[in-house]
Formats: sequence, C-alpha cells, structure tokens
Amino acid sequence: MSDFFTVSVLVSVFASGIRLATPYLLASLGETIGQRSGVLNLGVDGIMLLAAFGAYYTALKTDNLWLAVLVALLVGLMVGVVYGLITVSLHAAQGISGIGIFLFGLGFSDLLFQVWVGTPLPVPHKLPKLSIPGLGSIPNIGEALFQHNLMTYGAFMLVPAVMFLLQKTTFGMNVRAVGENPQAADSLGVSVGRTRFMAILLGSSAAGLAGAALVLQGGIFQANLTNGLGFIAIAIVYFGAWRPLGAMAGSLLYGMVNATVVQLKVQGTIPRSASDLASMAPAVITILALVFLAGRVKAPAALTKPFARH
Amino acid sequence: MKKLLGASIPLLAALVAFFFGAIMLVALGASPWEGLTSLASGAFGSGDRIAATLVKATPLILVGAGISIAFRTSVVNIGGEGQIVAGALLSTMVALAIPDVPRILLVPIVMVAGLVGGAIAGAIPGALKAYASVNEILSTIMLNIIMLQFMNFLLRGPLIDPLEVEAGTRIPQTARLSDNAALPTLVSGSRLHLGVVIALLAAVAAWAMLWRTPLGFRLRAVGHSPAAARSAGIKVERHITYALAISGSLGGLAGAILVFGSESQRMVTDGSTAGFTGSAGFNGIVTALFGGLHPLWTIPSAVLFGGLLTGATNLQRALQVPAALAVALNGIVVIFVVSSNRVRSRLEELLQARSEFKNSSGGDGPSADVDSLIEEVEHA
Amino acid sequence: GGSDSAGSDASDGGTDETTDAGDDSSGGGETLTMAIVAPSAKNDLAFTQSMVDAINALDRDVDLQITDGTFVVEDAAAAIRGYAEDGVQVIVAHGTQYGGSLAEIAPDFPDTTFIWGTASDTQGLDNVFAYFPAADEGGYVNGILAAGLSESGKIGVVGPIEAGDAVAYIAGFQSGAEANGAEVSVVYTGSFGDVALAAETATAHIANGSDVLTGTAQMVVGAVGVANDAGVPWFGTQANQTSLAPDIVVASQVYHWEVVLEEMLTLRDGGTKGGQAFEIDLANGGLVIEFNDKFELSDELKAEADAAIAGIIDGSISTGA
Amino acid sequence: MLLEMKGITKRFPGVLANDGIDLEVEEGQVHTLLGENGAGKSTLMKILFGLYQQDEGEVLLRGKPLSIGSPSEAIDVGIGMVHQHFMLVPTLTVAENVALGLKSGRGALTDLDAVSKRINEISEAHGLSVDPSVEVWRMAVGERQRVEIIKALYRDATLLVLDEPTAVLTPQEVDDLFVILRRMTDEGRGLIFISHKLHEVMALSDEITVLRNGAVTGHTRPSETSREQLAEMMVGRSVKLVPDRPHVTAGEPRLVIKNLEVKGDRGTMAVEGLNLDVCGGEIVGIAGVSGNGQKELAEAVAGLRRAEGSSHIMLNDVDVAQLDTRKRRDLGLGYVSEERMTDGAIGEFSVSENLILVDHGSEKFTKGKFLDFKAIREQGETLVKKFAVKTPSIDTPVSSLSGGNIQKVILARELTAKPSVMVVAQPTRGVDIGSAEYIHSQLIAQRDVGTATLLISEDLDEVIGLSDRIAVMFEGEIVAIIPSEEAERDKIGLLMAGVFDS
Ligand SMILES: Nc1ncnc2c1ncn2[C@@H]1O[C@H](COP(=O)(O)OP(=O)(O)OP(=O)(O)O)[C@@H](O)[C@H]1O
Ligand SMILES: Nc1ncnc2c1ncn2[C@@H]1O[C@H](COP(=O)(O)OP(=O)(O)OP(=O)(O)O)[C@@H](O)[C@H]1O
Ligand SMILES: [Mg+2]
Ligand SMILES: [Mg+2]
Repeated sequence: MSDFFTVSVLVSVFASGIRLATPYLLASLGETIGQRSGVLNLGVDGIMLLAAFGAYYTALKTDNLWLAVLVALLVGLMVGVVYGLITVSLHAAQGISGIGIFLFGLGFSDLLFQVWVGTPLPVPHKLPKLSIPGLGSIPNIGEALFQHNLMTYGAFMLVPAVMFLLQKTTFGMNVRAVGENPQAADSLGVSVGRTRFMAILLGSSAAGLAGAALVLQGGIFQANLTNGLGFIAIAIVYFGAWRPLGAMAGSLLYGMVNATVVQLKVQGTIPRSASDLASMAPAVITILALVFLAGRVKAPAALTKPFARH
Repeated sequence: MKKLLGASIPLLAALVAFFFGAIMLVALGASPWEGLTSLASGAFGSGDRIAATLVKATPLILVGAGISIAFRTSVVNIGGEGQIVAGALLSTMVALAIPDVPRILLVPIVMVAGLVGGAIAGAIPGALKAYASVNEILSTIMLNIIMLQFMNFLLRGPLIDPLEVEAGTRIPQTARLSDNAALPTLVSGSRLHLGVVIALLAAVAAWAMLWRTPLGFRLRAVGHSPAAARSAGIKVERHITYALAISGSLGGLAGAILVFGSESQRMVTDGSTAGFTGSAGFNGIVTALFGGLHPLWTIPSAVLFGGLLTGATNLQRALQVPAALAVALNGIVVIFVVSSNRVRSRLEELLQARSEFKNSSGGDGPSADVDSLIEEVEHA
Repeated sequence: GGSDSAGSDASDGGTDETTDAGDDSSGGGETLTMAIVAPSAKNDLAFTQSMVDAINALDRDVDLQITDGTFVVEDAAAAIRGYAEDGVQVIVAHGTQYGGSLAEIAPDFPDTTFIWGTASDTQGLDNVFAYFPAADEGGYVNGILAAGLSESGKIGVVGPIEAGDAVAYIAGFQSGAEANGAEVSVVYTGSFGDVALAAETATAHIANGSDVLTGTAQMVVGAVGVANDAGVPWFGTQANQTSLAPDIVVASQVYHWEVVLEEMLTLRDGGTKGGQAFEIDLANGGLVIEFNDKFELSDELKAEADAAIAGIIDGSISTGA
Repeated sequence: MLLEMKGITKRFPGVLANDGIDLEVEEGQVHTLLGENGAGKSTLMKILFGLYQQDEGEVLLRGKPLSIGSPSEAIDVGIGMVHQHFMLVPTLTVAENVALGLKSGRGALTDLDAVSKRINEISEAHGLSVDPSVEVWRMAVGERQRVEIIKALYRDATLLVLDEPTAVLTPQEVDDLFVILRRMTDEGRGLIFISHKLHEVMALSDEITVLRNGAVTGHTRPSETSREQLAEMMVGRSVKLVPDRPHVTAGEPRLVIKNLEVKGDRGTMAVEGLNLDVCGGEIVGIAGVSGNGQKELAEAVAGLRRAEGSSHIMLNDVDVAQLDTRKRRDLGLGYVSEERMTDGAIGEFSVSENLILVDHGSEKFTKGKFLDFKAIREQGETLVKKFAVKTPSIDTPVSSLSGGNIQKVILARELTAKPSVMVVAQPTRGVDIGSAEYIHSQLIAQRDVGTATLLISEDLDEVIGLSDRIAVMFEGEIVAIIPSEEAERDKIGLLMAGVFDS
C-alpha cells in the first residue's frame, strides 16, 4: 500500500491538480475581466463547449494544434460578439442571456459533433508536455510544476498579464470604472458600451481557450464535455473576489482537492462506499473556504446592471 | 395597444428563432416545415401530448415561481437542480418509511416532505449568504454538485432497491414506492396528474405571497434595498434566508412531483442530476426570467418551454435528427426573446412619448400613466 | 431460430440501415418496424451503439427508428409511448432506468413487443422481453489477461458511478485479475461525463504503480488517452475500443445483442410477444472478447485467456460476481 | 456672454420638468439657480451637460449654438459639472478618477504619475488639498467634492456647474469652498451654483434666477433682494425662516444613553463613553463638525450599528443596547436616517408602500394574513395631502421624486407612528426652504405632544433654532450641554472645533 505523503505521490497530485486547474483558470480569468466591467456571463460553459468542439474538429482534421487553439479562440470571440450585442447593445438581462448562450452551446456543439464526427475518435496528437529547460529537471519540483503543456503555462502566465491589464492600462482602469460606476465613467466620456464589449470579448476568448485546453488535454470531444465546468469557473470568480490572483487560488484549490480525492481513492484510503461522498469534497471545501474568507470584498457595484443614460 | 405590443414582440422573436431552427433543419437535410409541424404537434397535437407538455411544464412552473421569489429578494438561486433533488430524496425516504399510510394522507405528506427537503437545500446557501456573506451564486452551484453526489450515494447505497442487490445488478434506484403516495391522475388513461394542479396553486400562492402579504412586502423591500429595509426594522438576514428557503421549497416540491408523478414511481440516477430533473433547475430560471420574474407569468412561459421540450422528442423521432437540435433551439429562442425586450421598450417609449404629449399639456396629471407605472413596478 | 450462427463473427456491425432478409424463413420477407430508445448517442462506441449495431446485424429486413440521447427517463417514456402509438412493432427500451415507465406503457399496447434491458427479468409483463449481459464473464477474462501483462502486479480501474453493468464488469475483472495474482485498485470517479477527471484518475493509478488499466462508460476516453501516452495496456468493454488507441488496447469485451434479439423475434413470429428474459454471455456468443491484432500477446497468455473462456462456458470457473 | 440657454423644455413621463427656461451666464460671474425641490434645476443642468436631451430650446456657448449629445462633448467645449450625487468611482484612486476619459501620455498604459503631478499643481493653485493616491471610498464627503472640482479644473472647464455642492459640507468647509469658487471666477470662469441655503446664495451670487414648477419666476441680484424675498419668490408665499418654538416643560427622561461606545466604519472607536438624556417634550440637538461620531451615535441608537458590550441605551427604562431595530421600534423608537435614498426609503417602491414600510405588518394595514390595500391607499392619500408631498400619485416610485419630497415621505411615515423617542439625522439636508419650514414645524409639533427628539444636524442654525438643549459633540464625546436660552453661535462653534475653556 502506498502512502499519501510520499514524494512521488505528492508530486503526482500536484501535477494533476495543476492540469485540472488549467481550464478553470482560463475561464475564470476571462470571466473576471468581464465581471469587473459589470457583465456577468453565465454562458461560459456554452462557449467552452463550442470552442472545445471547434478545437477538437480542427485537430482531428488537420492535426495542427496551433490551428485548433486559434479556432477555439475565434469561436470564443464570435460568441463574445453575439453576447456583447445582446447584453451591451440591446441591454438584455445578463443572467438569462447567458443561460441562452449556455443552452445554445450545449446543444449546438453536440449537434455538430453528431453530424460531422459521430463516432468519438481521439485527436491524432494531444497537447504535448513541455519540460522547461533547467527548471523541468529539478527533482520532484520540476515534475510537479515545470512539465506541463503549453496551454497550462499560458494560463498561469495570463494571471500576471490580466493583473497588469486591469491595474496598469487605461483600458483596465476603464473596465474597473464602468463595472463600479458606469454613470461616472460615462460623464467623463468613457464609452461604457465599448469598454464592456471589449471586456466581454476578452472574457469569451479566454473561455474559448479554456475549451481548447480541456479538449486538447483529453484528446477527445463528447456531448457536454465540460460537465458544468464553466459554472464552477464562475463560482471561482466570486471565490477569487474578482481578482486574477484570487481566480488562480480558487482554480488551484478546486484542482488540488479534486486531485487529492482521486489519489486517495486510488490508494483505497477513501473506501468505495464513500466514493460519492468524497466527490463532494471540492464543492464543500470551496464553500467552507469562503465562509472563512468571505465578507471582505464586494462585487463590482454595477455587476449585471445594463447601462443606459436614462 | 401597448399590451398587444408587449405580447407580440417576444412571440415574433420566438418566430425568428424558429426560422433559425428551420435553417438548421435544412442543413441537416430535413424538411423544415415537417420539422416545425412535428414540433408543434408533438407539443400540442393531441390530448395526450398536451398532457405530456403540461407534465413537463409542472417542475418549470414550480422552479420558476421559486426563482421569482428569490430574484425579487435580490438573491440569485442557481441551485434549482440541487433543491429538486433534495425534495425528491426526502419525499422518497418518507414514502419508504411509511408506505402504508392511506393515500389521502400519504400524498400530502410526501409533498410536504418535498417542500421541506427543498427548503433545507435552499436555507443552507440562504443562511450562508445572510450570516456569513458567502455569495449565493457560488454556494448554490456548489450545492448542486453536493446534492448530486449525495443522491448517487443514497441511491446506490442506503436507499437502493433490495431487489437490485439481490439480483446483483445494483442499478442505483429505489424500490418501487408505495402506490399510496402516487399522485392521482386527473383524466384516467392520461398522464395528467395532480402535480399540475399543485404547481398552478403554488404559483398563485407565490404571487399572492409576494404581492399580497406582509412577508412578500418585506422580501421585496429587502430585495430592493437591504439598508432601507433594515432601518425600517426588517430583519434582513432572516428574510434572505427565507427567500432562498421558500424558493428552494418550491424546487423541492417539484422534486417530489417528479418522483410521485412519474410512470416509474421511483427515483433512479444515471449519475447526473439532469437525468432526474431534466434540467428543470436551469430551465426554470429561463422560465422565470422569461415570465418577467412574475410567478403567474411563469405559467404560460413554462407551458411554452414544456411544449418545446416535449415537441423536441417528437421532432427527433419523426425526422431522425439529433435531440441536441432541440437544446440548441431552446437557447436560440431564449437569446432572441431577451434581445427583443429592448426593441419592445423602444417601441413602447415611442408610443408613450406620443400619448405623453397629449397628456402633458394639462400640466401635472398623468392619469393614463399611473396604471402603467403600477404595472411597471409590479413587473420590473 | 438462427441465433447461434449470428453470434461470434459479426465483429463490428454493418452500418446499413437495413439488411436484406436472406433465406431465413421466419423473416417472411416482410419489413419489421423497430425502434430504439437509448440514453446516449447512437454512435457512442459503447452502450447504445452496441444495440444499434446489433439490430443492423440482424438477418432480417428491419425499418429502424432511433431516439437517442434521452437520459431523462420521462422523455424516454414519452418516446416509447410515441413509437407504440405510431404502431411500431418492436420497441427496444435500451436502458435499465426505463423499466419503471415500461411497466406503465407496455400493458396499454398488448400487440407491441417491448424489449428492455439491461435487465434480468420482465417485471411479469407478457409483452416485454428482457436482456442482460453477463459482463462479469468478459471482465474475468480481461482480468486474467491484465494480471498476466502486469509486471508491477498492480492494476487500475476507472469507473463512472458504481452501478449497472459497470459493476458486473468490474467485479468480474477484479476476481479474474486477483485469481492471477494481481492487486486491483478500483476508482469510481462519480461522473459519467468528466473526461478530465477520468484522465487524472488514470494518471494517479499509474503514479501509484499500476501498469495495466481498464475502465467503463463514456468518460473513459480520457483515461484511454492517458494510458496511450504512458504506453500502458488497456482493456475495453461494451464495444471494441481499439480505434481509440490502436497501440495499447489489448482486448475488448464486445456485446452482440443480435444473438438474443434473434431469439426474441423468432418467438414473436411464433406469437409469443414477450415474457422471457435473456442473457448474453460467452457461451451463447453474445459476449465476445475481441483482440487487437496490433497488440502482441504471448501465446501463453492467449492460451490462458482461452482456457478462462472455456472454463467460464463450461462452468468450471466462477467469475465471483 | 458665456452661456445662453433659450426656451429649454424637457418632459418626463407625467412631469414637465423644464418649461421654456431662459438662462444667461457671464464670464467671471456666479449665477445661482434657486428653486423648490423638484423645480427642475438639476434637469436643466443635466441638459447643459449632455446627460439629457431637451425637447425644445437651444444652448449657445459664447454665442455659438451647441448641440451637446453627451458629457464628453460638454467637457470638450469647456463645461464642467459637480453633480448633486457625486460622479466618482469609489474603488478607484483620486488620480484614476481624474484620469478617466483622458488621453494617456503613455499610450495604452495609464500615466498616473503625470496625472498626480498635475493634480498637485491644481490643488496648490486653488487650495484644494487632496492626496491623489487615495481611493475615493476612504475619503470624507468634503474631500470627495474637492476631487469633483479638480476633475473639472483638470479639464480646464470655463463654465462650471455646482449642483448643491454645500448640502453635505460643514460650515467651515463651505467657507473654504467659497474662497476656491471666488478664485475661479477671478480667473474668468463662469459658475452656475445651486443651493437651498439662502445665506450662501446671498453671500456668493452675482446673479440669481428663481425657478418654480419648471419655469422661471424671477431674476434678481443679492444687492436688490433679501432672504425673505427670495424665499417668497421660490415658494410663492411668505416663509418663516426661523421656526416658532413655544415653551413646553420637559417631562421624564425617555432616552438615556450611558457609556455608549461604538466603532466607526474603519474599526476605530467613533463614540467613546458617551452619556446623554433626552426627555419627553424636548428636542436635544447635537452640534458638531461632521465625522465626530454623530452618524455612529444615531445608528447605534437605531440599532443599525453594534454598541460595545458595556454600553446602555435605555428606551423608556428598557435597555435596548443589544436589541434589534424591530424591537426598538416596537418599544416606540422613530428614526430618520441621514442617508435618505439608501437607508430611508426604497426607491423602487411607491410612495404609499414607503409610507407603510415600518408598519406594514400591523393590524392597521393587514386583513388576516394579507395586506389591506384599501387601508394602505387611504394612508397614502392622507399623508401625501397632510405633508404636502409633491408627487404625481401615491403609486409613483419614490425614486422619481425630488430629494425634498422623498424626505417628506420619510418624515410623514416616522412621525405618524407617534414615536415616543425619535432620532432625526439631517432632516432638511437638500430640502428647499418651504419644505424645511414644514418639516421644522412638524418636529416641533411632535415635541409639543411629548416626543423625546434627538436631532443631529450639521446645519448649526437648524440645531439652534429647533433645540431645547444643545449638546456639542467632539471626538465621540459630548463636551458640553447648553440650554437654548444660552446658545451662542460663536461659542458653540469654538466648542465644536475642540476649543474648551478659553
Ligand atoms: N429621470 C427622470 N424621470 C422622471 N422624472 C424625473 C427625472 N428626473 C427628474 N424628474 C422629475 O422632474 C422634476 C424636476 O426634477 P429636478 O431633479 O430637476 O429637480 P430639482 O430642482 O433639482 O430638485 P431638488 O432641489 O430636489 O434637487 C421633478 O418633478 C422630478 O420628479
Ligand atoms: N412590521 C414588520 N416590519 C418589519 N419586520 C417585521 C414586521 N413584522 C414582522 N417582522 C419580522 O418578520 C419576521 C416574521 O415575522 P412573524 O414571525 O410575525 O411572521 P408571520 O406572523 O408569519 O408574518 P405576518 O404576520 O407578518 O404575515 C420576523 O423576523 C419579524 O421580526
Ligand atoms: Mg436637484
Ligand atoms: Mg405576525
């Protein structure tokens, strides 16, 4: 019987947690930008599904992973345009519009899959692992942290990038302003609509990337591949208090707890009879963590509120 | 004029959405006309089908009414799925524990058990929000996951049908539940059961509660302005908890109705909540928002979506197109209809401005607008 | 009927919608209308596809309609009822969970034959046939082979939730592997849909020393991918999974429902509308272990597997399930 | 002529907010807009700033006709506005708030250092001290207003609109503001000033335009008029600026506060061991510079803020310090919060619903388990008439009422409950003269029937005019209690500033 606290097991759990966290991180980073601008997008899961199918189909037909990721990004962007038109230009209620996008993505990705692909075949090549020269060969730590695929590295590198975007750029400042007090921003000539539209596009592109990460890590598409992942990513945005670092913490927590539970099941530490109960762990721990952390940060004040001058 | 406009624009939007559906059908090599007719006839084509549509609408009405209450209190309830499951589980356990109680008692008892189960599942995120500032979007989503696993645990463990254990097949389902708990059918030979009536009554009760009772007044006050409610002496935390508990209880009732109004008269899991709820917890949100967060308007809204869902089964069967088409179409309908709100309000503004012009010359008495204001306050 | 001949060699069922009736007298040359209502997609390379392929492999002229992806029981019930109302002659309710609904529907359509599975009894309904796979048998054979291939003596299993024929397969697999001296770690991820979690479960198995894997249900594609990357042999069930990973799939237990379907239809031709339960197993050829030719298996192991198959068929081996 | 507005008309559903208004502003002048609540002042200014579009009329800037479609267009032509409700993003720093909408010198990146530098220059030149790196939510109201002015100056506004800038300022801050404003007119800028405080209007204005019911009813200069005349022009009748306060003998103490300790928003002690009694038939006014714990005191008595463990708040001999608001209200407490829109009323609720916000569950407004709409309507009609609330109907949402009328709705609700003890904070902030007169008379009438009133106001004239005793609050404590007969403005002012026994 192997023990949980052996180096090799811990390394494996870490690496697994990071992999599991990747799609959550991408999606929740994107959603963080959107929500900071005051737009809730409950359609993340749908965007991920459409983008995941796009990436899968591209990879299947062309065996070109770069192209697959690009397609996912474009799909995300396209849905973002639609969502922006609905919620920003047409002032539609964000909650329901997002659910509309989700349902469309859920159905349409499955439809395309059944019509164009049918039998689930794995893509010829999945995202390759890339050991970072030097760092990757550090014993244990290298394996846990520096032997991942490019999308994983990319996702984690996006964290400082989004922080920079929000804190140091004019666009980021505008995003924060229109999410908090759009009237004030408007009164100074900041276009609330354009800022929110851009934030939505960034958010949905990130969701597209999340879909690509999910499907290209697993190598295969199936109906409802995301299995509610997009909704959890939204929860992680709240958990992370609308901060990129918080989104990272939330994604890692979710991924690590999942990985730990899997590990404990594999080792038999968690008996099979308690298997379902153990699967609750990530959700329970997320809630508990929030009970201890919560109440300090407020949501962007204008979140979900469509803006109109009068 | 305005009423007509209000009703016709979403319908128009739905038509545009169906046009998209038709395009998809053509792309799939099916006849769009046949598709739409089989969709419509599948939903409303015969007595049985209307019954099926109403049965499908039942959980949507309940969840929708509950969602309306929560949203009116400014509490976002995305936990419908979990609350349905909670109600179903508790009512199932009660039916297993006291199968021999006479029907006249057992039916109400299991319905109440459903209410209670859902209320508990709602009160937890409610109390967490009220007293520990845990965001309810997060906690209700998480609770959906928790309830799913709890259902799987119970149905393949403690609550599993002993026959399944004996046979070694271990299908995760309960034993067939007492017939004394089965919801009586309204028209013999049809699927239409008492649950439909219960849902309608519950929607009316939800409406009356929100707009006709002190409790509803307080909930709406908390929804609009917790600070003002608090300084008026309303216990904000408690009412937030109430809102989610009541909202959840309606979901729980839907869960009980799903169990005791089903043909199989038992709970089965396929490992997902959707397999049991038919995603009513999510579709109920759509239904409620579509009905303007008004419990009574959720009724026609639910019948529409219920019809779409039952019609889709027929569509798939008749034209051999993937069922996923219906889900996508559902999404398109939602998108078009919400988008049309803007068009509607623009048109209404135009109309209003014109009638305004007539009134305003009089000075201060906008008598014609008071009604629309009341309506707006009630609907907005 | 012609059940025996239909079985073992129809490896992957034809994709033609209908197969011309041959000289089979019982078919009578008439077209039989059939329908399937099933929870997952008809081309899922697993549970549902196994039934679609089986009907297409029947030696009869069949007009087949399919309603797939109906994981909501009430929707399935509506579809079943719809087909019955449309006068479809034989309706396959391909999901255990549909049983409760069937009990309500079948009595309303006494002239229709319902075929329901996987289930081991007909709930006393005389126009319902039931079918069940003895999945533990193939599981046992796979287990014997897996243990033979394993050098570490550790084998990992990736399951969905603990239910249905997954339980039978895994139980058989476990006793087969253990009979051959291996240690088996069984994990149910708690989800049929979470591909990523299945993949990580496979990874964890490998990290814990497992060097052979198996698993059931649609989310295993994630695990197969991991096994493929790690070069770890994989055993499949329900359908031939070789196409998912041609290099590492050793063998798959494949369901050939046509064996028992043919029997049922023959009974129906004779006027018996239902009332009997059937099982596919290694003995009647409904279960077949299909090997991947590309995966080189030692003759020794192959012989062990054949011996196990023979032993199960003649009853000298108990799968322990 | 810097600005001409000609024949401006603006309609809202049910309201003619501006009815053919003419307004002219010259360079280097302060032009005051005066009018009752709801007269249409803010609407006119929002049209000028591009936030609303007029239905009729035209705007000329330096003789050139302008069509201003959005605030940014207004800013571009040199119009600045300090809104009645601040237009600031609380989570952003001062520098960020100022930089919003400006082109950055560093392309896509913000250039906050440069902005901060300019802010410092402007604040030095105009005496507007702020720290550019502080987030706005941390700032006091007076500071926030300085940020608003800096925003306008940064954009080099030649015409600056100030919509009730003094409503939330202390007297000292008002004096400072006026110095700043004068400096601005000296530079040749034109100012439009809106205020309900007639002494300010007299002190600052060059020109005065009076509005009533959306139309211009008068035009004058301070040198040609008096406060009384101005009040009459606004209201259309003569107004008593100082309330009559007949002598009543105070009764037993009804509110007894002992050793009250309350924390402020930032976690530090805001009220430290405060002791105070208020008797029946008495108004006790709290005089103090804003930020000395008045708000915390009021909220602690109302039960909206936790009092530390050793505190006692006796309400008719019951210690309510640890009871919730509901119970305190049941024991006879009435409360008018200083935050009208957020704490006092529910904007989306109708006038009549707001009038029963506290009592909705009482027998009076319920029939069995249900609300009694007939009784609720009757109550609405009665109170709207009695308190002269200007509203299209009792079903109008209060959010579309003007500030003064919202305040009347709140007071109507709290006073009709016949409270035994009443806490009233800033009852006439932003309220026009006519309404203020009425509110004052109601508070005194309530006192005359025996209510114990604790009045908190930053308007020293109001405190002196209404109170039987004046308690001066400084740094969370009562430093002096002065009977009204002995109240002297200057002496109280010194005490408020923390100068004792000099
Ligand atoms: N957006 C709006 N929609 C409808 N009515 C409005 C709107 N804004 C203002 N009003 C109405 O127009 C009238 C004028 O309001 P305005 O805010 O200009 O008054 P004001 O003179 O600034 O009053 P106060 O001194 O209370 O600030 C009021 O009756 C008000 O209710
Ligand atoms: N008039 C009121 N204003 C504010 N809160 C109230 C009022 N009446 C009751 N509450 C609060 O509402 C909650 C429920 O009150 P209560 O127990 O009286 O309910 P109820 O009797 O079912 O309701 P009701 O009789 O008002 O319909 C309690 O927190 C109570 O303090
Ligand atoms: Mg104003
Ligand atoms: Mg009561």
